[in-house]
Amino acid sequence: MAQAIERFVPDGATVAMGVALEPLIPFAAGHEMARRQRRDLELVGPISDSLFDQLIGAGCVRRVTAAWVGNVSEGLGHCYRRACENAVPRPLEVRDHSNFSISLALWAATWNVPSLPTRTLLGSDILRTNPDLIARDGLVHVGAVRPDVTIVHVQRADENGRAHAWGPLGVSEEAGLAAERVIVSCEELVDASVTLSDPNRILFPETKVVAVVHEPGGAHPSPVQGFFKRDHAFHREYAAESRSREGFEAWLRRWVLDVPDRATYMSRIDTESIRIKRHRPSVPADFGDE
Amino acid sequence: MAQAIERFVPDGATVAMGVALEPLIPFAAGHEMARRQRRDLELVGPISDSLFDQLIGAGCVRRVTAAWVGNVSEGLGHCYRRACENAVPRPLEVRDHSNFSISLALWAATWNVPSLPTRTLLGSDILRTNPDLIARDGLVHVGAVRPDVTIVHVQRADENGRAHAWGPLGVSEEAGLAAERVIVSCEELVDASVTLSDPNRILFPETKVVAVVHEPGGAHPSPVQGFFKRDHAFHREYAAESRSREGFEAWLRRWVLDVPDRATYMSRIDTESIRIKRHRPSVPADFGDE
Amino acid sequence: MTSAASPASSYSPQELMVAVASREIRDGDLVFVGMRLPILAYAVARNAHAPNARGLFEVGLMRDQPAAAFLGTMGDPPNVVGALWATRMSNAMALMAQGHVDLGFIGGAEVDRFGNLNTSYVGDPARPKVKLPGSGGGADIAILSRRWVTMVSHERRRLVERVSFITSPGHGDGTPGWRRRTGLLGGGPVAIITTLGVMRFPEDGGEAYLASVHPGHSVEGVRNQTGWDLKVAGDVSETSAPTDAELAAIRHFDPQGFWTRD
Amino acid sequence: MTSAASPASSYSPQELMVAVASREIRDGDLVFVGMRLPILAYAVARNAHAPNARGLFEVGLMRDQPAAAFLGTMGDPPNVVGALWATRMSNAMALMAQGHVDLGFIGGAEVDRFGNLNTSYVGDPARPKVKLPGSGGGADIAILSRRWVTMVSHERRRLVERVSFITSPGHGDGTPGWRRRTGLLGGGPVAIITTLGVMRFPEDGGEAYLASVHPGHSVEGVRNQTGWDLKVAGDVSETSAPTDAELAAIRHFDPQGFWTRD
Repeated sequence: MAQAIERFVPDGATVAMGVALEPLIPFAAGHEMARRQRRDLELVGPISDSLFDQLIGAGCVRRVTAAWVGNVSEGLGHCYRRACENAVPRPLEVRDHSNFSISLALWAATWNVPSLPTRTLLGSDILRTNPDLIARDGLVHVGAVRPDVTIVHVQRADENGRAHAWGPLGVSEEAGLAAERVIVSCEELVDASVTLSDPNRILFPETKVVAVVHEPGGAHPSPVQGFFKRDHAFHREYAAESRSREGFEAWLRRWVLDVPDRATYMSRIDTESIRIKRHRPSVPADFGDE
Repeated sequence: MAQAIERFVPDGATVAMGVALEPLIPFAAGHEMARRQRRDLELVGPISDSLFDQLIGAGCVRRVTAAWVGNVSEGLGHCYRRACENAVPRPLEVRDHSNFSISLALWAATWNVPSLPTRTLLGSDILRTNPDLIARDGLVHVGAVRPDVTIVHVQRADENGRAHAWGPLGVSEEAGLAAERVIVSCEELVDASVTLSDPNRILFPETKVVAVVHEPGGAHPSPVQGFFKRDHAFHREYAAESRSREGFEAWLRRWVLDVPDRATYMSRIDTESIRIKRHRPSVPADFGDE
Repeated sequence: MTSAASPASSYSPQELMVAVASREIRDGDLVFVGMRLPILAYAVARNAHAPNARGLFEVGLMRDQPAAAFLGTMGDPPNVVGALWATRMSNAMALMAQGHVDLGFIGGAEVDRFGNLNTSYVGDPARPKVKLPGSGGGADIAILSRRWVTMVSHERRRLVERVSFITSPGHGDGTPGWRRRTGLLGGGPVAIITTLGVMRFPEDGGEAYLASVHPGHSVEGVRNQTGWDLKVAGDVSETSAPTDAELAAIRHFDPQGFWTRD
Repeated sequence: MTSAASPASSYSPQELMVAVASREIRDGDLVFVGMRLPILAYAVARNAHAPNARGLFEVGLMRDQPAAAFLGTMGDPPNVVGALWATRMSNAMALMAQGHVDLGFIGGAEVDRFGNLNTSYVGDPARPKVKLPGSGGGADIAILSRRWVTMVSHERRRLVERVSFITSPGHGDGTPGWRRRTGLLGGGPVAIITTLGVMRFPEDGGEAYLASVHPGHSVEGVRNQTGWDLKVAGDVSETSAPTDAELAAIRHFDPQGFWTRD
């Protein structure tokens, strides 16, 4: 992960994360950005649960292009508030979207058109604060958002970059296709015979994927279907500690800055309480051809 | 199938078929329309292999909105030619598209917007002959196409309308979402425990599906991954016999009008030569939650 | 917290709100289910008067049966097991843009007399006094669903004369037909369910009025906690308390009271 | 049909066309593979000089290795086994719209001196003399791929001065920069491979010229079969015949000569 972030997420990059919404959020990748003190990032995503809040608090972020930034089970994002209200630790530019409009912004980039029209956001003041949203002829034209890199965490992938994700996908597909490059972290690094046995489940063309990182638990505390439940207590604890700037800084040191890597982080988590133990395998599809 | 076509495909309906392109073409449904002498249909689809040609020859069609009409392995569609060149058996209106633009026309209807912009078709005379395609500001605006009904053939479905299809999907998803209603025919009618074991493979929301027909071989002579190879000889034979109007009429009687149902049709096909015998099950995904 | 005669039917304000919200769901409705209380309201309705309702979740899910286990978010694994469709968010939004979503739920930090919601900025957006999380899918639901309901804690600072920022439009400036003129597809808000009572709107939009007051509260008490001169229905009633069946369902789906106990 | 000295290296015009087309594929190219001969050309190149090429199919597939069995269409089951991605057509088109497709192949019924293709109408579209099948993905490839090649049987009625209907635009009216001015993203046609020879285009578009003549044919013979006064390159050469390796590959992927024998 360290190499992937070092190489493909430079200062100033536009980075899409949390594109499956509440599940599969690439926290491990985000924490690596904080450890490497990335600066002036633009974060793109619909709902990032607490990941965007953490990176904003860590001072990595110049702009957020998102529909919602906070803590899904707990409410407000305290670092987000401090940045917007008091420029702490630094000023933050916000490009407000709705969930639908951020998806359309990514589809516009995917299809390489300047904008896509929609009927949502008519009558909303979001049109007043986001210059990428233009109302004309009874429609809202959503300007394309093209991430330099989209980072996803998935259940399994092979070393060639073929990623299998399942469960709700949010805007994962358009975020990957719209991006210049994609970084994949996965619970299981599998043989190509596994991914190619089901090409319909492959999220993106391998031509977009520049790095595959085997990072078990890389989405904690967000859920991973078949692997981990959501760690509600961890989110609650983060919400409480991040209420004050000092509390957040202590939290960041304990869980990110003073942690060398994800394996060490996971060793400090009570994984038994969140690990999924009841398996529900899907019924196979027959790709026979002869 | 008879009931589904009788009830949901009235004269004058706009019907999308062949939306997975070469595979999974719902020939059984199309043949039922010919037997019931449906009239003034508008057919919508990218590439229909010989299905659209057959329905045009049978006199069911008023308009074709498509990117390509012919016989993929054999070339020209002879009924299509006779209809366009000599109004035989009746005049035919053509709305030319490219594959990309017909997909965008369906996405426009899916998202309920009047049109979607694209960079394709600039410089093509298709813009001259199709009023649904407007060039403006260096972009082509593709007008929405909303089928009254989209008909798909899939590998398996349950009686509640949850359809699993695999292999290349063409424009299946947008064609189903854009349509007022969807008719599904399937090789296997399975228990809901099979379809719900893999909700990511369900093509459309069940709220769109009005009929599920268990119709083994319903896509012959097109291929069905895991079930049937493409019957190239059958396509070649159709191309040869449909070269003349009389030849086509004889073919239509033999394979459609004088055939009571699909089971009888399949009993006249050498299914052993096209049945897929080597199975390639996909590796299951674990949807475990606890 | 309210306390009624029998301990069996004592309940929290949130439990009452969930019960009231569940009654807004009609059988057969396709419901765009938001987070927190609405997830419980859907579960309650599905197990009671709306056995044919379906739920649509912006994360990219459609369900019939409520999830078997507690949900901290709509993307939690139990919400995927038994799902009728696991797809992309844009496909769920597409169904709503086509008018297929009968009812939506939206959480509101600030609500005004015309049912407009602010979940973005308190004060000047350029330098806000409070930065709220934002729209999420709220604006989409407010604009595209056929009708919607919001649930909010009843405080003067939350129920305001006019919101300073309209994240999710209700009836706009309150003039009849504002939504139609503005090009909004859906019908807008039909109810504001609070910790003290239920407010509703005239058929053609306009201004909220007090339709019922929760047990243990008074019309005057509600008006005092409202940031504008709240109109009161001639036939204002007492909100019917949660039935034992409703409470049992709520407590089955939120055993620890994560959402329904303070 | 051409007949060379040794029977081992005797080949059909289609086999020569496939071999020539395969040489247009550079290693590492993402190739938008059309039907029929291009499928064979991709297979030949992938097994020879372009082991890192990938194929993209509009039906919704990406592959590296060619399919193990004969393909009547790109959607045949053997083309799905081993696919790197099975998806929607619009996603394959999206990659091309982003400029990620290095080379495309398009079949042409009529081709003109500027490389414009007509696969729609011969004569007045309102009452055509011949109705051709249409664009399929042809127009998309012609407009969006970085460069493309067409393959056509060399007859006067097919190689015409100007097509009456431009389905898939080449270099338009032949003026330099026509594609850029018209807003076309890709670079346009680089070669017309026929049964008699290979025509190419200047860097900045314009008019096709004869670059090589197939063994057994003459420059004059080619010009006589061309519907316009065909320019000839100063260094016009003889097309190199298919190597035994190329022929072996072609016959491996088309054992019955379905595409490559008349």
